[in-house]
Amino acid sequence: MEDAWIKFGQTVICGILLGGMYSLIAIGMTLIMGVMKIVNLAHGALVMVGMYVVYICATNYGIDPYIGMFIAMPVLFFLGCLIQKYMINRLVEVDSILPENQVLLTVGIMLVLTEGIRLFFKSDYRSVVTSYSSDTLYIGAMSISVPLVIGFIIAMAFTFLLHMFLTKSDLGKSIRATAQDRDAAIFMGVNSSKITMITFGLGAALAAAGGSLLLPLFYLFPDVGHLFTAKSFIITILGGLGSTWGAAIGGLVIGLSESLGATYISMGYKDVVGLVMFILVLLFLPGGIRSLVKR
Amino acid sequence: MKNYRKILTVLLLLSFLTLVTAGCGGGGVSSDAVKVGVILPLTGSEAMFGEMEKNSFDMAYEELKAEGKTTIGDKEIVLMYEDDQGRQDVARSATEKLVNQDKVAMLSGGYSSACTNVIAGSAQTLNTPFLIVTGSSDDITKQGWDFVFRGTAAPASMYTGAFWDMMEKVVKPQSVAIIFENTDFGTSSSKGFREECQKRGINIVFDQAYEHGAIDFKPMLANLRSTNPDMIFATSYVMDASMIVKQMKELNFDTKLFVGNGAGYTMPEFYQNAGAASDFVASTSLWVPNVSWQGASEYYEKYKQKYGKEPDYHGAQAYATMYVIADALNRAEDLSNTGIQSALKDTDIQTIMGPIKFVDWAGFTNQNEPNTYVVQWTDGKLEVIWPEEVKSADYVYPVPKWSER
Amino acid sequence: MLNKNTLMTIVFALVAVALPVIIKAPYQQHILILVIIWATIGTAWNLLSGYAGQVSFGHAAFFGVGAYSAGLLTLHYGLSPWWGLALGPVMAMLIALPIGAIAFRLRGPYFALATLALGEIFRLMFLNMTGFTNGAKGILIMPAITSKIAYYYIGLGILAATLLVTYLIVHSKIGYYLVSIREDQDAATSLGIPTTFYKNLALLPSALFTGLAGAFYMNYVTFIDPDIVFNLTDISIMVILVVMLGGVATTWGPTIGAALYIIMGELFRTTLGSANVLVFGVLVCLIIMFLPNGIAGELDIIKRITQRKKAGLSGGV
Amino acid sequence: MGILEARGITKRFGGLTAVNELSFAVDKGEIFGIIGPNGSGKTTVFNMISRFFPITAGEIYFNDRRIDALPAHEICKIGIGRTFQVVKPLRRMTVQENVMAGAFLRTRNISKARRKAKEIINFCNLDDYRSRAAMGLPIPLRKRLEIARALATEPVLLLLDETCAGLNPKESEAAIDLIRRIRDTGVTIIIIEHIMKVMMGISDRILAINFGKEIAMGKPQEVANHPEVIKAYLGEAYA
Repeated sequence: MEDAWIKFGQTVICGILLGGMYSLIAIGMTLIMGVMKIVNLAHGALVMVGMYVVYICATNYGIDPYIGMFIAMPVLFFLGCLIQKYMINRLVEVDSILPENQVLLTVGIMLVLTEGIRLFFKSDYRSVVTSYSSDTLYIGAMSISVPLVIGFIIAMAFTFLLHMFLTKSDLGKSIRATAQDRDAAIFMGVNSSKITMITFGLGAALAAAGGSLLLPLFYLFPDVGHLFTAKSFIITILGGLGSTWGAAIGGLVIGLSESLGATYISMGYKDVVGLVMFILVLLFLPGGIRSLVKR
Repeated sequence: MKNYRKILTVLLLLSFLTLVTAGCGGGGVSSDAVKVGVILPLTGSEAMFGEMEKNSFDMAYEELKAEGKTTIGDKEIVLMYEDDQGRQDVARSATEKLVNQDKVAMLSGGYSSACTNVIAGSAQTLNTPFLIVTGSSDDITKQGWDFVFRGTAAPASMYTGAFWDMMEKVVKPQSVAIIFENTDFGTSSSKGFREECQKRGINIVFDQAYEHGAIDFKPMLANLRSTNPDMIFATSYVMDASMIVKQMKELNFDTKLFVGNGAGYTMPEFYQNAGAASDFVASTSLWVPNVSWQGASEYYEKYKQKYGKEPDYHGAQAYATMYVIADALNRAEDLSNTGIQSALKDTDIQTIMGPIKFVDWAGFTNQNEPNTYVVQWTDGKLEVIWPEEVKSADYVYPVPKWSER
Repeated sequence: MLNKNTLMTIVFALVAVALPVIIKAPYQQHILILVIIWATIGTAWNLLSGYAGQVSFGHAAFFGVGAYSAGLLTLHYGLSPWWGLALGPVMAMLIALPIGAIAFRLRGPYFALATLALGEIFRLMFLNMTGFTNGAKGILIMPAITSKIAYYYIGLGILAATLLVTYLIVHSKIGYYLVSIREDQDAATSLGIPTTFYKNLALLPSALFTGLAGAFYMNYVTFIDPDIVFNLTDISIMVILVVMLGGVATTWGPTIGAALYIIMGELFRTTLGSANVLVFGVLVCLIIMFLPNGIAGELDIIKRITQRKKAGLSGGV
Repeated sequence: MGILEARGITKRFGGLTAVNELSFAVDKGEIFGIIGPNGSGKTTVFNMISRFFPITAGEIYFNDRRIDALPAHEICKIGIGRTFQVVKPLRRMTVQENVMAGAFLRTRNISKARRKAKEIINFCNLDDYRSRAAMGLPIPLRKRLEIARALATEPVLLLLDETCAGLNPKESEAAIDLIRRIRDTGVTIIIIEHIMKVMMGISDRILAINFGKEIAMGKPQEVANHPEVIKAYLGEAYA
């Protein structure tokens, strides 16, 4: 009996902490999807590029990953702006039968980023080992990884800051207005191409932050992004498009359900649990968690 | 905008036409070469292994060249690499191209089981000898394909040969837990282990697959811990392997012995990433740098020096395979497909992977009987602990608890 | 009544039939067979996504189920995998029903995401149901036919059937209804079009022919595992690229796209070394930015601009 | 007996009541106008009749048959056609194909549908634009196309949503002429219009609503002079 509780506790703690990290990556996506209404399959690749920036900082210049994060974020912000301005934004002028062609463009971008990185770094697995990488806290018989806790706290802090930015600052308000009704926002004098550019940059920077927080305890290779793209989608839809807190909670829910699924069903079916939840939410709760709160 | 489009359309159409016509031409083949096609994943997620195997092929080739073994009569052996991108339809295309267009004398390579399966099947139907480097799915050499040879790679279920000997004499577990990644290698090798356990009446208390690339194995490990096994048998690729042992350490999860099944648990990256958590982790293995076969440690040192990276058994497989190829081609009575086939069949050579002979046994065709080892990490060094006659260090069993280290 | 279109079709057909006689090298024939397989999947996808506008990111599910139908018959019952050509399409249609029931409740990007998730669910199921599917070990068969020409003509027959059925559907009332649904679902409803019914009418043949291509693929390539035939990037997304490259909502677009995609991919792979996928990615970006409706689609527009003639049917019908 | 009868129909979106217990009956062959200020629930009434969303309460009868539980596409089949306030052309199809898409409701034969489309295009004076893609048409023509497409489904009752909005007086005139000619073929018409002047000219009867409730009903002159209507349109000061 005792054992069963420890097992349960361990599962829940792991799920929540990991969910926090997922949230941060997903918030970047929810921002992009919410404002631009585009499905960004390159999101994971942006996470990956961010991780490589931190990796270079750590191995070549000995910069701690948590500090490297503040280098990776502006770099990715810039990269995101460029992608939005010179590639995705172009599609507005293009007359395509299927609006989903933008999804394909993000696939192309993903290929270019992934293979570009592979050209420089090969497919080798790389990791940043820090002195605190395997530090562990114990609550009874349950263990908690220290970098995971730090990551969780930073992720939540970012979520809070972003929320404040979106609700309090003028720029943030313009972003939210664009997300709600693009035409109306343009009508009211919002420079929509500038807003979308900043949004994409911001989304990319947050993706980089999420990746950086994982680096001390995870590893990295050019295809690592795939792991995050699918998760971010699920979380974004679960939380409700464009909702910061929705994504935060959605991340926790996915983290938890994966953990519980791994413990009580099978680790092989872990991802199925997430996907099934995704479809259920799409069908029965189209507004995501946000729509539950705002009834 | 419109102009761009028009130009691009015309360009694409033109390039398409040239491609078609160029494709129909067929390449000019110089006749004074013995071509050996080598199909490896040079791009995609498996490229790191493909790269290592390519380097090792090249290294062995240079050595052989210095000894004059790459010239047969007045013909030079030429290695022709093809990239399979880790995708089996591409592997099929590569095979077709090498055999039908480049007219290679024989094929080698094959990293993932999926690609190796396809290359082997095509090689057999095209009557071209194929010497496998890594692909380890049992099925490949169980089809009765007489043009397919597997020397340096063991069938996945046979990696555990030496380990079962050690199990019987030392470990004698009452209960075991099996975890494995749900890939071909993971599934086949754990299936072999499971059946062997059942045959010997060992209780399997936990048996689960996982999707590779997970960040958090703790839920599974916590679950596993509650079944309290004497021993854990794990099949994982390198990064999953280090994540698993690191998280076991974080969980303070003690077990008498943790045995990895080759692959990830013997690679340099495993130690680099897992650090101290790698201590006392044992693994089955086909090869280690300090194994007693002649040339093994020289290969290791030379590779490290030349490419600035440590090779693992994949590299050794490629290196040894090149020697087998050169040996067979030199002995072949004629360089036709059947000539090379029978030369390969008569192979009896010492390599850095041990002796290689292609024999038919236990349902396998042209399959070398692998030499397997049990190795154990101590302070970042991989020591051979079994079989006893080739050991480089004594085994540690049961391993110390995390709290006592 | 021999108009330009029928003439073109006859020329195409004659060339296709004569190709293996002209191109004798088995490697080139192999490439042609791959082109045929991709052209079939592309044409099938085009019906649902190009004409009816329901962009599926989960066609790998139909492809994989078709391939596994053939493989499992051999694995469990020792039947010839050629029976898969009969079973595969049926199974693909069977799974299309629940997939349609779920995904057609959603529109636009949500539909795309739902199909993506459903495709992934199938991959994970086939990966984990090891007892039934052999899991990641995959299924390996011994081919009964070794002649490339036989495969070529069987494949060509499948492609011709796919093209014909698609053509007939598109040029009937159903075709007008499908394009109407793509252009504006509300307007379509207001015209009395039962949209879900017609979407299913596009999905079922689409699944059928994708499943057929899958079963044929199993017979030809002789080895499958879940990560290959249910692959999101290598199957589901690639088919979209093939069609977008060749021409969305055009009869010949998917075939042109498949030919370009396979031949370019092969050429890049053999000449560009490790940068081949990178170059391919750059090309994808360029095509979508400058040729968003594919070669065949843009040719149509270009023709209209240059000739200033009233072109007949627009946007696909 | 009216061709269409609404009994106490109500629509709520969350907490907002868009249409509140509205009842009216439309007679066969008349042009029935619905007026009201912006956001008064006019288009919602159309969406309720054409079943674009389920109604919250009430009943709708068409030729004495209850229709408020039919699926949306059935509504057209039983003879109720509609247009949209924000036009929804099938953008990449030509004018002819647009109309054919409507005509297919009554036939499966392509040449029959084409013939039918030609007739209607001619009736709507769109001949010059027959093979133009709908996406390239100017707004007045798109509005006319919308009507043509609905006519192709051979409706008994036609719901026209703001057909004259955004048109200049001359274009308006042409549209009104078209509506009259449609009525003359025996089609009953319900028309929503924001512009009073247009409605006064063509409607046989007018229903005025505000906040989803009836405020006046009757002959155009009666409604126009009704104090509630003046108040709703011009504000309190003029009441």
